[in-house]
Amino acid sequence: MRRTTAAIFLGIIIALLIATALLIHPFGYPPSQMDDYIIENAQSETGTNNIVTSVVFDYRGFDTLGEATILFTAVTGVVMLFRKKKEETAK
Amino acid sequence: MMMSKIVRTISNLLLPFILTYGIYVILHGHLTPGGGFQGGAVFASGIALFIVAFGSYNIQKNLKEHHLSILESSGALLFIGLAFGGIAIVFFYNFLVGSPILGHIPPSGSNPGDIWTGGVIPLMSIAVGLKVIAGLSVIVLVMALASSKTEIEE
Amino acid sequence: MDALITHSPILIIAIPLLAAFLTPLISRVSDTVRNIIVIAALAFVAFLAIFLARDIYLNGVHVYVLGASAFNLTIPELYTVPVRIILEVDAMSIFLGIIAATVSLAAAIYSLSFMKQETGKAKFYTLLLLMTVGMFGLAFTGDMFNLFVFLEILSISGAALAAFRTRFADALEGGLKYIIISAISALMILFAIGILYAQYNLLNIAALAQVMQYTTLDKIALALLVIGFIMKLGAVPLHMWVPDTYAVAPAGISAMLVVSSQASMYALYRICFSLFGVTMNTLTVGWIVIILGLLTMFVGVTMAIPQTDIKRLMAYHAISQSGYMLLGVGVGLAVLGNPEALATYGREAMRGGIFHIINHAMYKGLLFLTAGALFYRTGTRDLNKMGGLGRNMKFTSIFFIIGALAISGVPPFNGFASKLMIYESVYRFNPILSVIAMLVSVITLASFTKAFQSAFTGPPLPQYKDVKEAPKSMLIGMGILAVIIVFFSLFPSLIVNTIVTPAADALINQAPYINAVMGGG
Amino acid sequence: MIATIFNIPFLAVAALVGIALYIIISQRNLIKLVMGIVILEAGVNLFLITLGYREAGIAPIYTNAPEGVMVLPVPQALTLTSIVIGVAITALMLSMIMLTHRHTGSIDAEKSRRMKG
Repeated sequence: MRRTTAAIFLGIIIALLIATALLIHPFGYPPSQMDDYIIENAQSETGTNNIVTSVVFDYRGFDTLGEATILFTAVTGVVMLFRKKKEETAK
Repeated sequence: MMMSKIVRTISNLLLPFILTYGIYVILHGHLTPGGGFQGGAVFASGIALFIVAFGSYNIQKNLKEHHLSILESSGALLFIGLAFGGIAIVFFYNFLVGSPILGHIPPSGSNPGDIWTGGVIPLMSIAVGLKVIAGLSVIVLVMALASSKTEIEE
Repeated sequence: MDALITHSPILIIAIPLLAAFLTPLISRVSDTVRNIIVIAALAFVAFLAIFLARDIYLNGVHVYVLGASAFNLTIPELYTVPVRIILEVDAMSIFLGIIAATVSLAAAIYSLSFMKQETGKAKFYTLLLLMTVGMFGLAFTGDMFNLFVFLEILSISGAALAAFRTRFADALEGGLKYIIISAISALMILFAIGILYAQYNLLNIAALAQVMQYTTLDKIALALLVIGFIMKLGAVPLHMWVPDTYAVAPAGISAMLVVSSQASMYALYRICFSLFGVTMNTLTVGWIVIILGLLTMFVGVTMAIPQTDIKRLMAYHAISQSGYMLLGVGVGLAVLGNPEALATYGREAMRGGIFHIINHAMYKGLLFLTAGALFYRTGTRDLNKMGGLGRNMKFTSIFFIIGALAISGVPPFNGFASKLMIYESVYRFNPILSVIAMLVSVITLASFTKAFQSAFTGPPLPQYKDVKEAPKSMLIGMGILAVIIVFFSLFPSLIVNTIVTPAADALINQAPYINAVMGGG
Repeated sequence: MIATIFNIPFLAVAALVGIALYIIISQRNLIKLVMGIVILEAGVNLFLITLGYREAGIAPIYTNAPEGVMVLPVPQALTLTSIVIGVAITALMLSMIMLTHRHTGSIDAEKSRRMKG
């Protein structure tokens, strides 16, 4: 029962994926209204030659903060999982 | 657990180059491909190589987990601090563009590149770089220690 | 003061984040200072959230453009689409924000005593703050990719916290299940975001909503988003992880995981109403949500009956209650394209569903906290091993009664108020749905009566003769939620009018959400 | 048909994601499950990065840039973010699996499972 449901689910998802691949814009010719603005104005607005960096740290800086937070969370989580059993009672 | 002498010698030889390259990628993130995350990952891979070659128990004496955690928190604080720096206008405002510090604006179009540009972006790169170096090293170190501990117990 | 209001959307996210980064450093110095900072940060944020809410009800949607030269410069000069990340806080966002602020504050205060015996408290509070950040970020962001990032923060910190008591193998299993489900659902959501980006080259929700065409690709994206968020909120076909995770997490965290599920539900509503809105076939999507809601409601409650582990029982009821929210809002969604039906009962159903979100967060949070108090004093979660605890744990049993009556929809409690709104309006949409919902409510009452009897009434068991009342900070944590429930029960119409109706209208009316970013209107 | 041929990168994405989902559904070994998730991540990242490609585009960096149209920068930034998120999740999942293995001595999803549904 579970296997059949899983197989049907998998089939649907794969059909959706192939439909996506066929319907999406032709490879190499994406629409680019937002990105064109960034390519044109990144140098004057952020003073950065590397536009990817200007997107990462300026235009979408908040994502990067979130991403740094995720790394921080994961590190805290990993250290927490492997903590010594009597870490703080000794204090 | 320590790897053979060949591995240790080679990693000793390679390490300075890997670390230097990591720092270069972090510092030139606003001019050439790279940035805080990429450079930090390169640097941390050097540390991971070191941990693998010399064994986590031996590394542990020199590279303490809580020191790295402090470094990581400082990197994160520096990053969010720089973001807060622009709050007089808007959070994350690039307040150093046009100022005397890192404030040059490059000529538009293709140019040879000027290190003194980008405003807070190079600083943020450094902050994120610190964070990623410390974070990835902690993950590798802690997981290596934990797995070697199970080996000893068994 | 104006500056504080202007910047409050970002401050509400950034202050707990700053506190989270500081916590590991301060813990090296002093545990007391750390506890004070954690509580102070959460209290300040709760205060700011209420402050911001008041301003939103008076002046409408708040936008905050990160990194632009002015906070309201949503579209760069001489350009047509937003480029930067925009925080967009409307009545629905702040509604979730208020829930998150209250529950996380109560959970943090509660955990002061609850986690006293545990090691690694510095990590615990860091992760708790990060989880709060995730909820606020998810609620306030107006950007698809940013939504994904905050969803990940929420799920990673939630999974780590669920697995916090690593000495139990169950805890690890719960955490692992949660993170695997979250990872898969988040990647589906990311794929859908990619599809939307590929077509419109936009990531802002409002900008996407304005140009939404509802092509086949959009339908695929919608399907992936709905599957992803349904997975994440624990509705029925994909609910298996919920009891395992909720039951093993520390009590305060179980309460927060409920809100975290609701945050995913918020995201689902945001996608359905604000992003797609009337462009999509709302009747079909609405019926899908309704059917999922009914299944969730029914399967959750039937699975809850045989449970003897008190927290698993509550977790199944949490699944079942999510069904009500899906049902209420689903009916609203189904009639979204039909103004007449929307005015007569659709809006009422949505208000019921949304009111139920806040009610559920409060009473389910309270119930999980009381279950934690029982566990704290008796060391067991098995209902068959408890008995006669009401004698010694008076406050805890009172809090449990309040929560249980509220969840079962007994008048005059707030659970009744929201359920009544759902019954009445859903009855006019389709009577059968309403009858099933009432039936589920009756079973819920029966189930909680049984739980109360086995835990609190009866002769005190010899091994629990000297059981004491829960410690003070736990009582305060539970008390905050209990007082809110009682207040909601006394003045349901006040709550509905002040915070629920604006939230429902914010979902129904897509235009203000779009105009706040795109201008015009 | 021509459009289909040029969309081969997107079909590759579909293949990767399909394989990954198959692994996730069919495998009981927890490590293999994580591998499935990592492949899924790789598929989604590949999808994001292919979205930004422009025919004969150059890297979006002005330092000594040659003449030519630049590829889109935003998908590259999104992919970077998503890669780091993937690393974080993978690290946490593997840690949990290591600890589960310590407790139960097994990395089989069915055997190390204590609670039912």
